[in-house]
Amino acid sequence: MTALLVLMFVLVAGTGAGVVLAREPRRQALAIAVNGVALSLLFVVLRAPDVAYSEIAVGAALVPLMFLAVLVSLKTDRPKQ
Amino acid sequence: MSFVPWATVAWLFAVGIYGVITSRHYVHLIGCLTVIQSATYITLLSVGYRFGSVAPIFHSRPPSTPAVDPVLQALVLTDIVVGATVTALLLALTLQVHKKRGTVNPERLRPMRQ
Amino acid sequence: MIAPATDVLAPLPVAVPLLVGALLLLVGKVLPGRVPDALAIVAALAVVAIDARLAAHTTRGPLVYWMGHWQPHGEVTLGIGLVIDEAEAILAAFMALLFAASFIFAWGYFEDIRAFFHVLMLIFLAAMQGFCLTHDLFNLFVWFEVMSVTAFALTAYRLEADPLEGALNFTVTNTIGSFLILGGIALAYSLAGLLDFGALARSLAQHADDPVAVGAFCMIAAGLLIKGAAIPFHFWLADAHAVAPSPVSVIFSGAMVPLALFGLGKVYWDVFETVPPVQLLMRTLILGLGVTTAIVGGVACLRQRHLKRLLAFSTISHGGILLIGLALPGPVSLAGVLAYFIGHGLVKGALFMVAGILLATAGGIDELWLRGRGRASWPAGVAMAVAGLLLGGAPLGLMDSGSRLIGAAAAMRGEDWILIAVVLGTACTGGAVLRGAGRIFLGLGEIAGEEARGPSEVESEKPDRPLWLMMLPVTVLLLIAIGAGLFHADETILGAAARFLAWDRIASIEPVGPATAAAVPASSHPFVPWLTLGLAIFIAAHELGHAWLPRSWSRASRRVLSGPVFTAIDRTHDGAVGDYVVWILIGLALFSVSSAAALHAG
Amino acid sequence: MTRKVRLLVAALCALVSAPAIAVVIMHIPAFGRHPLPYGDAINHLAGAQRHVTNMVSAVNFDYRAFDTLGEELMLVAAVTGTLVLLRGRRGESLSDRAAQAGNRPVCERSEAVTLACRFFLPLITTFGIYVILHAQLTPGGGFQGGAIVASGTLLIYLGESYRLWRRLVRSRVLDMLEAAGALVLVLCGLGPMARGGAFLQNVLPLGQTGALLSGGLILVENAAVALAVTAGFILLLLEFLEETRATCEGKDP
Repeated sequence: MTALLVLMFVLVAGTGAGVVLAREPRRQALAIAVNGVALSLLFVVLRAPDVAYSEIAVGAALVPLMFLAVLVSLKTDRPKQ
Repeated sequence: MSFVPWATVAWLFAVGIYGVITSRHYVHLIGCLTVIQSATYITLLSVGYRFGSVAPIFHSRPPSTPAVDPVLQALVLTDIVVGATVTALLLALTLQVHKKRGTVNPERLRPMRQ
Repeated sequence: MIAPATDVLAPLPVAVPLLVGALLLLVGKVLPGRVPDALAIVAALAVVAIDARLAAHTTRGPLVYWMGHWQPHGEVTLGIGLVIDEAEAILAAFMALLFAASFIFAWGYFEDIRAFFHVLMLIFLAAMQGFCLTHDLFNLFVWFEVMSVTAFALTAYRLEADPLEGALNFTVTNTIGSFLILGGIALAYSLAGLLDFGALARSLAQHADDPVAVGAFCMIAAGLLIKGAAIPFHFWLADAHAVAPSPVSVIFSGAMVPLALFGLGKVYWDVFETVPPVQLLMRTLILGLGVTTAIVGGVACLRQRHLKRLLAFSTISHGGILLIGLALPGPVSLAGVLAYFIGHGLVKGALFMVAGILLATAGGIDELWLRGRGRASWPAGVAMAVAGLLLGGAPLGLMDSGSRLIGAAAAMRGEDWILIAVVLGTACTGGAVLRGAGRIFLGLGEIAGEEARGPSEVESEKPDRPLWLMMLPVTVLLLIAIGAGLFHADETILGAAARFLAWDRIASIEPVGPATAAAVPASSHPFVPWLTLGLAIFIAAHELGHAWLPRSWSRASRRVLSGPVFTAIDRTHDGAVGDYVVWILIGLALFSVSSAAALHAG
Repeated sequence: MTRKVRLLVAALCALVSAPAIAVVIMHIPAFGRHPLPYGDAINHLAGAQRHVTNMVSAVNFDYRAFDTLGEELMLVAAVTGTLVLLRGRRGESLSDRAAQAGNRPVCERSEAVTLACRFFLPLITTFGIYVILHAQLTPGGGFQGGAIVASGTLLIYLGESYRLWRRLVRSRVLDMLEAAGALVLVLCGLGPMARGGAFLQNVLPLGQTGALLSGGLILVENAAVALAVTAGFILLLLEFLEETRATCEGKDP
């Protein structure tokens, strides 16, 4: 168990908790992106470059973007009832 | 030290569940679900890891080099698709329910109790 | 290289609906009118035919088919295998038949947005076939997840507030379930490093008392029980099944939930049976959950006024009975599970279609509001009464065969007390449906009982289909449910079950010869079906007859039924997703305590 | 239940389960030293059997291609479901036209942003296509590359305008591309059967190890996945962004 691996696991645990504790949804979208980057770094260390690629493209870019888009439309949307 | 990956997984599961049961905003709740999901990625990849091995890609090295498990990496790729699609579906549901009910607080979104 | 003729059929139950689904997605927009409906029906019927042929060709042992022609490399399997047993092929054929019936019922109903409904339903069908026939742990998860995703989308199809909320509860709870399954797969892989059922079973047999193997089973079982709606994982079901479009609810209740429970049996028999603590867990915890689910589901069913929600609780109760059958060992019990699976699916499918007919013709789904308004569509009333009698334990047809076989299996182990749960669950759900039929189609039951406090909603479906068209699949399903007994269904199913269990999965991945089928056991309690039916009719009459009962009796019964135990059942089903997740945690705690006890005992 | 009760019950459950979880964690084979017979077999055999150097792609698109078939159809189902949810309200007729942003002020993009986006767009797209094409050789593949290309198209929106993005990215075309990807994948399964092989059997010439055209059917399946993923993710983004604008039903063109 190398120090680098331990460090990455702790980093992921921390950023994951950050996603939960960021109660303000906009800040949470950012936290999700940060968590995505941390996860892909961990995956690189775990010798899984394929997975790291898709985590960086999906977890750190696409998913936070979808979150932001939904938050914007929740704000602009005026419910009829 | 060998327990660190499993402790991380247990921690992410626990903290994600904590977020889900206390959430007051559905978008936040969905974010917490992605945290639990990331725990499953870590479990799978940790099981497939092996000390002193290379990634299972033999483009620039001989195929006899000891490598980590490629099967679990393929499984995690599938898992990531699952996660992204379910997240998209949940976000779309949230958006629509907000149009109908005017709130995204999970406590106030109870089917057939309005 | 060239496979025998029937082998070629093995991947088709999955491939055919996917092919038609992808084609419809591509050209659905330009297809005229009813072509997507017709194509979907043809695809479903083709799958029925393929599965039936596969069933006919596997009476001498299972058929092994390697995807991509990846034969095992020594001890290690490289690809994904389908191992098709007669029992599984019969179930797969039944599910495809239910889809065909549902497509006929929905003829012309979903024309708004291209052929999206048909695309989703066909992918749903393919996923169920894959789940039923696969022989690989991760592949099982993939099809499970495809099933889930299509089901989430189909639940919210009406885009009203209640369906959207129901779909959200459904998605959140079931997504947690799939995380649990994935965690269990990872644990199993950490021990064995394999995914094929047979290879895994052989490897786990060498880790007989390993806590990791038990943990893997617990996580997979909990995930499947969330989808299979066993107490305390069941809360999402009543919310989702009640609000989904009725052709979709037919599939949810008739096939999806029982299939998830059957999946638990499959994982147990194919992979974990050699682990002694897991055997103990099946005999204790799973049996206990089944008994509780059967009774609580039945009681809660009686307390509903929203007809689809009532049927949803009845599905929970019948799922409990299936779980009891899965927990008991031996071919008789498995045969009971198979017969009950099919019989319940046929009857429940017909009942959800009746609910759909009421939504379309009477324009409502609330039982109290509907009182007497169903008279115009009286054929649906006849169907509902027949289905209620079958559900309530009438000694006729497949459902009765199933509960008799499960009862016989319990009696053979000297655990006759289990019958109490089966009788109570059956009588309560049958009574509730009969009460609904009496109130809606005969106008009985002016004074409502406790059900008046149940949640409800205003809902209707498009009244654009002729009654005969909607009655056609209802009639066919009920006729099959009753008539299958005339064609030696009991013997066929018992033979299939015996062969399913006779195959020694540890010794070889190759199929074995035909097993000697056990004889249909004589029932040790022949009066039980009549007792159950009598109880169901009594419950229905009591519920409808409040006006004629002596005042003191009526008051006393009301005091009991509004007592703390019963209202607690109502109050826990409060629709809050956070509570549902906490209940999942309670279920997981139950699992960990019982598995610790099982490990200690072993 | 109130939040407090929930947390209390959850904590109790965690407490009760903790010993069992601890026992399981103690018994898991040591991290980094698991027996991995399946993975090792693939690592040893795939290079010779399939002439590829990326084992993950070999697993995804050949050994366990049946999983990938299910996974892609799941993606199609989820995208279809999202379309039903979001388009169902707006109506299909509007789906090919950019929705109006109501009376929100359109923020002018600065020269620098436009320039940066124009610079990065071709770069990211090329990179995504590179990742897709080298699935059988180096890390990456249809899924990763598809996701990269899909997020890359957003730069048109950032740098130019939402309208231009919508004009370039046609949802009707995307629908077709997504369905075509799924269809090709199913045909990859059925095609070999027509030649007497098994479902999803690799019957194409395998090519030379290390070449761009190697791996046989892996190439076709990878391309189909790339198509379905790119189209599917762009559709998702497009529908969500469309929701951020108030639709004005046919007021001004």
